[in-house]
Amino acid sequence: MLDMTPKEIVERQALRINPAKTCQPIGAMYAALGIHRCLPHSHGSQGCCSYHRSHLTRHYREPVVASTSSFTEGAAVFGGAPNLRQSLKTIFQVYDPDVVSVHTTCLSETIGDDIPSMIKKARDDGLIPENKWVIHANCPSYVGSHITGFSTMTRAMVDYFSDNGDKVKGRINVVPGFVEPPDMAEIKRVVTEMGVESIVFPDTSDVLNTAMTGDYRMYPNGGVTVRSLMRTGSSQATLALGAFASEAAAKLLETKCGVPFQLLDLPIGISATDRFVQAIMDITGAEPSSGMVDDRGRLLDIVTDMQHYLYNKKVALFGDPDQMVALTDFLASAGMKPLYVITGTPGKRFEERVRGILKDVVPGAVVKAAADLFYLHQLIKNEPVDLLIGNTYGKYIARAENIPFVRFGFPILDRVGHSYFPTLGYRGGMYLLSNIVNTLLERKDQDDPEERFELVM
Amino acid sequence: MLDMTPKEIVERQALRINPAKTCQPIGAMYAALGIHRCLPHSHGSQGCCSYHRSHLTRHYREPVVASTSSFTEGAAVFGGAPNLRQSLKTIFQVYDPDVVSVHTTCLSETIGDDIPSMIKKARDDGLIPENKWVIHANCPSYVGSHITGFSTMTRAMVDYFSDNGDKVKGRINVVPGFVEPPDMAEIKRVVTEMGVESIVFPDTSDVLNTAMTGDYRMYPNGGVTVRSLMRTGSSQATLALGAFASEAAAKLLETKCGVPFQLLDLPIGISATDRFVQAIMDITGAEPSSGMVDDRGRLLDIVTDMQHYLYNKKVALFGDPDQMVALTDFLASAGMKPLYVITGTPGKRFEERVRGILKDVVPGAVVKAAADLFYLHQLIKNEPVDLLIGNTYGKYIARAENIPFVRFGFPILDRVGHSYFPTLGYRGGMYLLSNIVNTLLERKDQDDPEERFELVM
Amino acid sequence: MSGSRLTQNPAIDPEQFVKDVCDLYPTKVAKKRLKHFIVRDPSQEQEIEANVRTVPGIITQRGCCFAGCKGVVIGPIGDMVHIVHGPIGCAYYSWGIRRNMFKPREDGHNFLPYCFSTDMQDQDVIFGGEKKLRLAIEEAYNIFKPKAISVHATCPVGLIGDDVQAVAKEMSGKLGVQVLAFNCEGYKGVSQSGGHHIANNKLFEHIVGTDDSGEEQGFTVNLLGEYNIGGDAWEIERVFEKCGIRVLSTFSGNASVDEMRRAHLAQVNLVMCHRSINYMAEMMETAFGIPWIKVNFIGIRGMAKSLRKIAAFFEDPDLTKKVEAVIEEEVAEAEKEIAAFRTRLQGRTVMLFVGGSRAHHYQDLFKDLGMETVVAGYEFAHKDDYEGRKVIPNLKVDADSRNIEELKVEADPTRYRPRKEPEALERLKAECIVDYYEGMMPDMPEGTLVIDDVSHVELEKLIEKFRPDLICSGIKDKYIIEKFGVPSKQLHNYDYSGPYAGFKGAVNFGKDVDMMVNNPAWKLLKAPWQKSPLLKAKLAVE
Amino acid sequence: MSGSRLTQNPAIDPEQFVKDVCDLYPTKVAKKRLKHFIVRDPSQEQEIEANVRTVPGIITQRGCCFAGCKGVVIGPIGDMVHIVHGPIGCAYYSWGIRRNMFKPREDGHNFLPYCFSTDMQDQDVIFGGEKKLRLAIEEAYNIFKPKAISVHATCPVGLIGDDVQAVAKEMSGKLGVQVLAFNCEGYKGVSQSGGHHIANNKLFEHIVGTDDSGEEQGFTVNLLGEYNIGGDAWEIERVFEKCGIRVLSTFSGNASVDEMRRAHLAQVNLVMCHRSINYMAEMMETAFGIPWIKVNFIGIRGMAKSLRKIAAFFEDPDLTKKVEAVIEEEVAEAEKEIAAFRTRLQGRTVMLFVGGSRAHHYQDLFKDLGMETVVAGYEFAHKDDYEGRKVIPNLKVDADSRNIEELKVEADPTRYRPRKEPEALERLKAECIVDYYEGMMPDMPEGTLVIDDVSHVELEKLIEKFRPDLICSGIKDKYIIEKFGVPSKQLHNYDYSGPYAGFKGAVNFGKDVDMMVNNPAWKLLKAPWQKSPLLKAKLAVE
Repeated sequence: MLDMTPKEIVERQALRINPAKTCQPIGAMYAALGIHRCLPHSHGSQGCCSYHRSHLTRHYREPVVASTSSFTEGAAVFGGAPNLRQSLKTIFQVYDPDVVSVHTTCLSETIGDDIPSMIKKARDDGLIPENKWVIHANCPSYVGSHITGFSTMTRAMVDYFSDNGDKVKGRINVVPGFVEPPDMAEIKRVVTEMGVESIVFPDTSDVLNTAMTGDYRMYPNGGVTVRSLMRTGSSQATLALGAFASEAAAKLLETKCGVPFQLLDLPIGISATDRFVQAIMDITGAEPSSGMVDDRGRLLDIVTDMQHYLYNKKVALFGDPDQMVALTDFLASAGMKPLYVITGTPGKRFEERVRGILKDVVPGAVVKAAADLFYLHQLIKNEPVDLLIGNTYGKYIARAENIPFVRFGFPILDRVGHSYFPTLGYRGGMYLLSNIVNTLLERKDQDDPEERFELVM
Repeated sequence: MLDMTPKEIVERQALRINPAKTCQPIGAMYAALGIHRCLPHSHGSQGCCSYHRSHLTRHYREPVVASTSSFTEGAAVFGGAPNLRQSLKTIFQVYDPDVVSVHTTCLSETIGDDIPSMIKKARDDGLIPENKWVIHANCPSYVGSHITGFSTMTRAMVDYFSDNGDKVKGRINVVPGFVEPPDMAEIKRVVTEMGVESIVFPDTSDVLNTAMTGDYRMYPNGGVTVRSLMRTGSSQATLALGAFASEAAAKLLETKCGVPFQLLDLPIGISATDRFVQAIMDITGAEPSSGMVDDRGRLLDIVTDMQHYLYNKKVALFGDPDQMVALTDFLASAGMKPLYVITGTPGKRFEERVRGILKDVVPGAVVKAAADLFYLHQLIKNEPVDLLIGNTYGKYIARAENIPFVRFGFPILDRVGHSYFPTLGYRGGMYLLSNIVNTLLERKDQDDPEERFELVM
Repeated sequence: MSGSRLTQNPAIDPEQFVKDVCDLYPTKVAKKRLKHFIVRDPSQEQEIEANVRTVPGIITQRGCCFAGCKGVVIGPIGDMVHIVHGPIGCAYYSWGIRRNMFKPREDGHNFLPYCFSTDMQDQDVIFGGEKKLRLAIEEAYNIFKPKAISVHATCPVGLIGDDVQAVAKEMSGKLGVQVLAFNCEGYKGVSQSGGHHIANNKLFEHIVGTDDSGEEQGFTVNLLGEYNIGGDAWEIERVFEKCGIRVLSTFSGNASVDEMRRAHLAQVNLVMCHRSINYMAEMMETAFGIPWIKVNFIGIRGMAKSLRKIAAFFEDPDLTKKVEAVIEEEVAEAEKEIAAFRTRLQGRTVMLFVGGSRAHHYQDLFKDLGMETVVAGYEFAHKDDYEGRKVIPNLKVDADSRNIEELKVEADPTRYRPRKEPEALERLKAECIVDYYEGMMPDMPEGTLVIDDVSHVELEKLIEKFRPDLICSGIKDKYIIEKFGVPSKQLHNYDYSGPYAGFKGAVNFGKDVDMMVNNPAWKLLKAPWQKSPLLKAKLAVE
Repeated sequence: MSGSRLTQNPAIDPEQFVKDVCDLYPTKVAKKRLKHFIVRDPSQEQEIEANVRTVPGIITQRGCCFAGCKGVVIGPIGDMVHIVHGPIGCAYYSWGIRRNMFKPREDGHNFLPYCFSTDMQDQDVIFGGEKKLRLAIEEAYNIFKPKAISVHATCPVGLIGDDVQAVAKEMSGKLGVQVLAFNCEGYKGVSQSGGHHIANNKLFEHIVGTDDSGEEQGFTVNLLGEYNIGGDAWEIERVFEKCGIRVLSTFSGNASVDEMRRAHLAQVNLVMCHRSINYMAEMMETAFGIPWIKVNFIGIRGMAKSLRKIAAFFEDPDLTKKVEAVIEEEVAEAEKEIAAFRTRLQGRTVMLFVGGSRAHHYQDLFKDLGMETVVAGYEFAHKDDYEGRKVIPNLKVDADSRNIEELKVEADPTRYRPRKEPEALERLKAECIVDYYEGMMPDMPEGTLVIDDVSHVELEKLIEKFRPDLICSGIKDKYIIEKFGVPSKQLHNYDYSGPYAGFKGAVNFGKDVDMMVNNPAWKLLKAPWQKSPLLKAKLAVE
């Protein structure tokens, strides 16, 4: 497996091999699916929309519906305005969404299509029915990554919907970032359990993890409503979870509506969740429920119970930057040694943050943004690790180097669970950590010689 | 591994090899831990108590505190009354429990110690403080299994505490059986979510899955209170989950207090949980919440999404009888083929029930009560299976025969998760099924030749 | 068969259904879409609209030109480095998802699990990406020393004017390795189809016929348009080997570029996916004198029929005998193994919306299983895939098609070698064995529906109206269909199963379809209380 | 070391602590328990109460006679079938949990992962279980053909009067295989200790000295009381091999019954776990003339010291030289490897409540790590394990001890062979090298606490009062201790790690202790808001 990969690392300036990121529009599409009754619309060639829908579908094993401007060579030359107009006409008549979220692609960005003007003209020309919205996000695929697209579309929600208004004490906004539907649900559950009113946006829970009932619904129950989005402008504060995916929206909300925000890490693991809970306490004066405190202690209990299997284990992790920051912190706090922390998304901020966490724990750690899995594989060939954590694409490396592998992040194309079990919060930490521990134990059982095969572990 | 096991099966009449059950008292101890502020007391040799505590501790990775009558040869000859009296004196002064639950052992049963009389005398002699209780269960280890002990101690809760009284409409009792703490919590959650008041007993949640906080509490927050146990006699109805573990208590409650009961399967999987929900609906008129219905559909969604990996897979399963009945039904409904279904607990009822489920699906299935793992291993040697499901002791067989292995049941000594994630109910089904699917996928990844190594599964 | 299930139900008028569905669209769109529907009437010469633009805003199955070129035809060549020139997405999404399997040859070269991209950044878009592309090719060469490199242009590349052909030529010279550049920008054409053509052209011009070494004896064939999804090609080769037929090269499942270079030495080309590869078959016939046979290795009878066609082509009594023996043995075994599935599947209905050939191929297999195809359509086919190659001369070339170059091919001065005497060839043509494809429509009985480029809303309505027992489609539709409680079989990636081709593949497919259609889980769609009104139990205390 | 940490804190008076703790008990119980506490004062001859009944109702660490016999001494013999005669529990709970490791010998016999029981039912209790036992032995023999079978009686067996000895003898004769029966009913004695003795007796009577075949040359030893937990015996053997010392048999870690039969051929017995095996050492000396050396292979310096004792015994210059060379090399390496752990562990306190020997053995290792043992005690030791063998003559035999048979041993008429000249032996004894054990207490400095058979409530109070950095105990205490936020190392099963014996074991232990004591997770016990009062954030809108 991956037999062509040499051990020797040579610097590459141009060739990306086995990326640890993808392009902006899929992030925008995912974010938009977190709006209730929203149809994402890809303004570009058909392939983009098809690829993004397919990829999201493989990850969620759920319907992912989106439309496309179906650019042909003519549109590429003369601009996509007619395509967008025709699209809106078709969409509102046939699919009747409340919101159409237009995201551009590298094609329409390179052409320079001016989406706001097009939307305005469509509105003026009556192509957009009453009480229907068309919003947009610019997603030049040649900048940032899928996380950038997610961030931009989330920001667009503020831009198009948030209304400035008298602040409602005790109500907070949470921008959860590019996380799974059950993570968004878990955040809502936790905040509600603290007795705090919240608006979580985007919110793909009950959109991309729906029930099998024999009744198909193009627009499922979930998603943040337009009404809620409007009310984000009158919340007391915003918690932006993750600098890369969530800060832009929160910042705009502050600028636009004067809602102050705190930038927090994704609540992965004990400390980051503590900070999340503390922030809510600070803002609202609410207290965590006893159940939450119990869950916190249960998570810590797993760490101490299983420390023998975690301690000093060298880990290679790759994934999206906000996840990697919080996960690195969590693993280090559990005694593991994150030796390589890689993201495909560019960002010096990522490297600084992760290096800060590992400074004293793993001084020799390799932390790299805008990196790829080929590089990670070469690092591992040079100094092996005990565990690999990352999305499904890591499975090639895991097989090539015979490393136990925990699937975490986006996308997971070959296992189930991520649609249903959160990895955020204390409870999510229990799920994630159990998965890590059990993976290590499974491996130990495989490796142990017969006379050392353990009944109790 | 297990190289001494021959393929050829010869009938054994006397020798038990690699049992799939253990003895009564541990079940009684586990049940008693499900009473708030109860100290289980083992009336027998020190070794019993030590073994039971150790075993439960290994499974839960939690403090399991119990006392013992510390029989010596003298007690064995002259009876254990003085030991029990001294015990009660010591216990109430030093450990101050609300309830002491005395369970006998093979030793005190063989001697013929009359516990009720001893308790009565202790009460008369003022050894039992005001507002404190001593209850008992007879646990001859040479009858039944740990499930029998659990059942008997649960029955004792009714015997000692349930007060007959005017029935409170809409309140139900649920006897959950020998299941995990998170299962008991999940049952409470589901019933509460239906808006129905319930008394679940015993209830080891928040007793055997407590938080790590730096503060040790000998009696944790969880457990059914004595007050609640008293009120079981005035509930509208009792749901007994599992014939082996729960029927005895429910039956006595009907006899003693006139509370009618329904005997149900453990709610493992879709259909059994449907019947559980339906029973609550029938009794109380309450409706399942939309969240529950969604969870049901999500569970079914996993089945249909992953049917390719489940369908026609041959499974060997072993464990406690109530679990095996419901699990067999669940797996068959998901298209799997339970080929061998084994329990160590004796009971014709078990065999009849499971054979009934498999009649049309796997006509050649081997279903056996009072069987052991040596026999199961031999069956597998004669016709292999694709998956083994059972407690930790199955790992020897799994390794010997190179079969993927899902840990389920009691005890699990070498993995984490069972203390935190239910396998009962729709949500529990999602956890259990994800575990099964992922285990099969992991194996497929290992077995696939390189050119067939799948990215998407 | 007299009329399909659709027409046997008096409550359902397919014509009315088509009208009702199209009425959901804006008027102008409705008019266009109507032409993509045919209610089959075999007594008529029916014409369908195909290979035209999808109306913007319609939720379509279709992808882009890049997907057809890199994703379908070129990507499966396993011992080449395929560099996508553009932002990261196009490389990323076409990485490892298609299940075109590959076993490395003796040299061990295997780039299939890899993804190569220039990961174009804004600076590259602003100042041009040629420099980065040059460097990327060089880096790829230095690290991997591959036998050949391909470069695939994505949407922005065309717009900013990067000359990928010039870069390829330059780097080829500099590094001494063949570099093929494909101008397969996503916006070209109306679907993946344009990309197939572009890929065919380049392979024909620069790969096929570039290695004349070795003598090729015996019954040699190329497998064209066989992508080895789930190992299909290997099952086909297993049967071929038994018959004594030797595959020289496959386009492009399990393909080695070395073998493709020698494809012109084969006796005949076998065309599986007519849509994606017919260009190559035509060009090779013109240039090298290799006739082609349309085959369908899907289905027990389909496989047998195709084998007989091949035998008929070679006109060798020994081969014919061997082929017949193999058919007898394999068919008997396969029939035995599918018997149980057939019993459980008999009479079930299926709809097929997939690709440019499979919606036709799989009808044979469903017939083997006793199932009835009631609706079928392609995602990116042309009129000839529906109506047969006879319509090709009359196809109108629109703006979108015109963008895809049509190579002018002539007989190769040194390599052209007729494989058959002219009269033999004419006879084979007359017998519809050679150079013939009749399209899908003749196989669709009265009252069935043919739908080109089916849309999301049409799919919804089809399910609601006709509730088939199975729908074959792709990943984007799969879970939509299944949420209706109708099983959906992916015919692009085989739901991670396969092989489905050949005799054993047919059995495998039968097993999988039986699993999906007869899975007990479908009975659990509704909870008991959803099926019957709330019953107050005897226990309830009133 | 002048006084322990306990006494250095002026706020803590250990004597007062002992009094306060005992005051928690009913008066009579308190009086008893007081005798099990010693606040160390090395200037005095201090006496501790041990090996007496645990007061009923006290939550104790102790187990039963069966556990000591089958669980500890006999169970680890890997090539025998050990049948538990009784209800299922006793066999079940002693199945595979102790981590006594075993590698099968050439014959491949390995019954360690198996669990054998007569699974006694009520009929057997009522009508007697001998018949079932007979049948079980026969079934075991027929299926497995083992070299020897053991039978272990559990509580009810004694009561109902099954004569397991007679059955064993009968079946032995019938089947032609040795069957050993152990009357180790759980209620015998006051702890596991009685079971050790019963096991020693039977092994001595029926196994040791039953095979005289072969000549044993060189520096041969038996390892007594080494159970190969986590592979300890293998690490010891590794070092022995380097030194040229050969282990003839081990009692009973990684033990083969064949090797135990030839144990009487060794030159000297090395006693690890004094408590569980000193009977055997004594009896073998009387019967065969083999002296014994108390060793402690736990700890770098302990290991070195024990090796030197062995060398001193053999009085062979070459061996001594080799031993010294090995010590130099291994100590240097081990010291280097534990240096970092030592830096992080220096000055940390530890409490040990475990077994009958380990609470002493591990103090050496903790000294190597710079850690201070402030409290220690055994679970089932006798007075001599605390105070040294010098107290044995004065031990009073109570009712519980009297139940355990004391074998009358004499010199074996044919096999007795003194290993040393009388004067040499006397010298070795005088040098405390041979036949000597000084007990734990001399190693416990002033102000430390010694506690016998510590109870649950005492453990709680110890933690609350002294908050040690680590407590070594068993599985039942582990999570109680850890819920206090204090790491707890299991010294019965090594927390599924090991080996801990020998030089490499010491390093391994250092690593594990460092992990537990310095694990960053312990810093997370309290949430931030639990550490400091609620702060209203700057964001809060008042």
